Amino acid sequence: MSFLGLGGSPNVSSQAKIQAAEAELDMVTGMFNQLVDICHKKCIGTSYNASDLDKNESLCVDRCVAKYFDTNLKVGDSMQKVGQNGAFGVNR
Amino acid sequence: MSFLGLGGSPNVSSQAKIQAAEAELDMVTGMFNQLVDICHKKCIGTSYNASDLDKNESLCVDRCVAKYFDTNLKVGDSMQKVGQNGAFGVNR
Amino acid sequence: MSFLGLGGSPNVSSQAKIQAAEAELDMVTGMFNQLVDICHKKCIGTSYNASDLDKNESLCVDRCVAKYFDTNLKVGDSMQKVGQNGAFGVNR
Amino acid sequence: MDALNAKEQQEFQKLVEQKQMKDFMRLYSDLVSKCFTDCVNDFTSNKLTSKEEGCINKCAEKFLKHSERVGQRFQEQNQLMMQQLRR
Amino acid sequence: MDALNAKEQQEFQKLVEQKQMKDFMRLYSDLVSKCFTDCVNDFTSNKLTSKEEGCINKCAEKFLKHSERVGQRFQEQNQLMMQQLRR
Amino acid sequence: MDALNAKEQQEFQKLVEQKQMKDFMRLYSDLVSKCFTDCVNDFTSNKLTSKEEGCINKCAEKFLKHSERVGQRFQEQNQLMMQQLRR
Repeated sequence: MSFLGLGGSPNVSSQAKIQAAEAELDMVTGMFNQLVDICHKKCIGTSYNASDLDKNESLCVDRCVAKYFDTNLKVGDSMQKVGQNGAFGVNR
Repeated sequence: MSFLGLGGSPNVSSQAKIQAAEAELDMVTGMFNQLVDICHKKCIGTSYNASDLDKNESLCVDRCVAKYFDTNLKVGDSMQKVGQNGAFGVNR
Repeated sequence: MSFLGLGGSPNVSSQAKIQAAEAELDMVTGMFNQLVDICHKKCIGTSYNASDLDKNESLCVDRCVAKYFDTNLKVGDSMQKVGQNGAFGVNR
Repeated sequence: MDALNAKEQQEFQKLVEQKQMKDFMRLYSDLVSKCFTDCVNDFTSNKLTSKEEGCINKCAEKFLKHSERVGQRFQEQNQLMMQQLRR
Repeated sequence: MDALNAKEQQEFQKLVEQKQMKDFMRLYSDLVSKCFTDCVNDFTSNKLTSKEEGCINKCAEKFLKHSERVGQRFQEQNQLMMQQLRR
Repeated sequence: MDALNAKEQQEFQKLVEQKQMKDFMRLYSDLVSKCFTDCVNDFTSNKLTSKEEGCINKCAEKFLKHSERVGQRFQEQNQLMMQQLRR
């Protein structure tokens, strides 16, 4: 990301590496938070008769996570297909 | 939060104190923003016949805030009960 | 924003200028993201029979963006009217 | 939380000012988004109708008054909570 | 991504701890918001009814258990993905 | 806003690049979330059905085209606003 950092002082390079690690952490955490939210909406009822997940809810959550990962890959494919000829509006 | 900071240089310790103050500010601000949003949904109609809150809306907002604070305490109790045996998924 | 920065060292002043530029960038980017989201909800159906926008959807998107800009101005007027006598709750 | 000394206070104050700026912008854009969602539903033209304009004005004013009222109650509840913690 | 050296690791670790704090606060406030939305709908009084209290408790516990389960599956899927990438 | 000098421009440019990275990741995850919400509703198996796959592909492509169109109109409206402010 930082052109100046390439082959530059070890200090700048460290900063760039830590920023990349931070970006990766943010992405994983963000995906996890989204998953919690979205699978709650898809699988957990809002009547709250019990504080445990019942069997249907548990199964649904497991499948929800698996299907979300697959969806993630599929969307990645689509973005590569469309995205490379510059479809990201404002930032250019 | 910063183990190195404990008893360390005054500089690091200052940073840690300011970070803690910032975290507290963020929490209070975040809670206020959520409250504005959620009590608007619960209490304010979307037909917009008038620009003032009517009597029912005002009363509803007052009770909404009070009940939200109580809910906050109740959720805190539940989290202590469940949370201590490590139920926070990804960050470990 | 930074009182110390006014007439202060060139370093602090640079920081303040960059922060102001960052705030402006964040505002524009935030508005764009909101627009993408809101005009998708208003104009794009969720049945996904095709991967192209049809004529109605395209027209709707164009008008949605124009009307959003007008709404932005109208809300600015209202905020000036109400906002100056201090209606922003928690931060004071 | 440890109390901040004078220098730390000053630094924190700068941070608070930055955040208030961001908060204000966030409030503004939330307001636009909410009133647009609730008031604008006719996309047969690219001009706001007078009915939509009226709705947006009331929506914005009402939201700000709502936000002010929530702020008052919020401070009261906060003080109440602090008093209970001190006992 | 390049591997971090020991000093960078240490700095990154501090960052992670800060983020965990923020994450926890976010989880907490999301939980309050969700359970309030789902459980509290009676604004004829400013006290929670016992029915609302029961609902909030179950909602919070269930959300945490749900979150834990998602975390387990998430880690499994992540490992699976890593294995596939390595092939 | 004061104009930035060359050195400040350079620093700001670095910031912009960082933000673009974050923006891109945000767009990506919003897209996954939206298309998952709209297209995946069958949890009797842990594999996507072919109908769901088709829906996801169209949803993603359409969202990107939508986003591009909004970007074009956004820039036009921005320029229009700037012209009006200058008068």
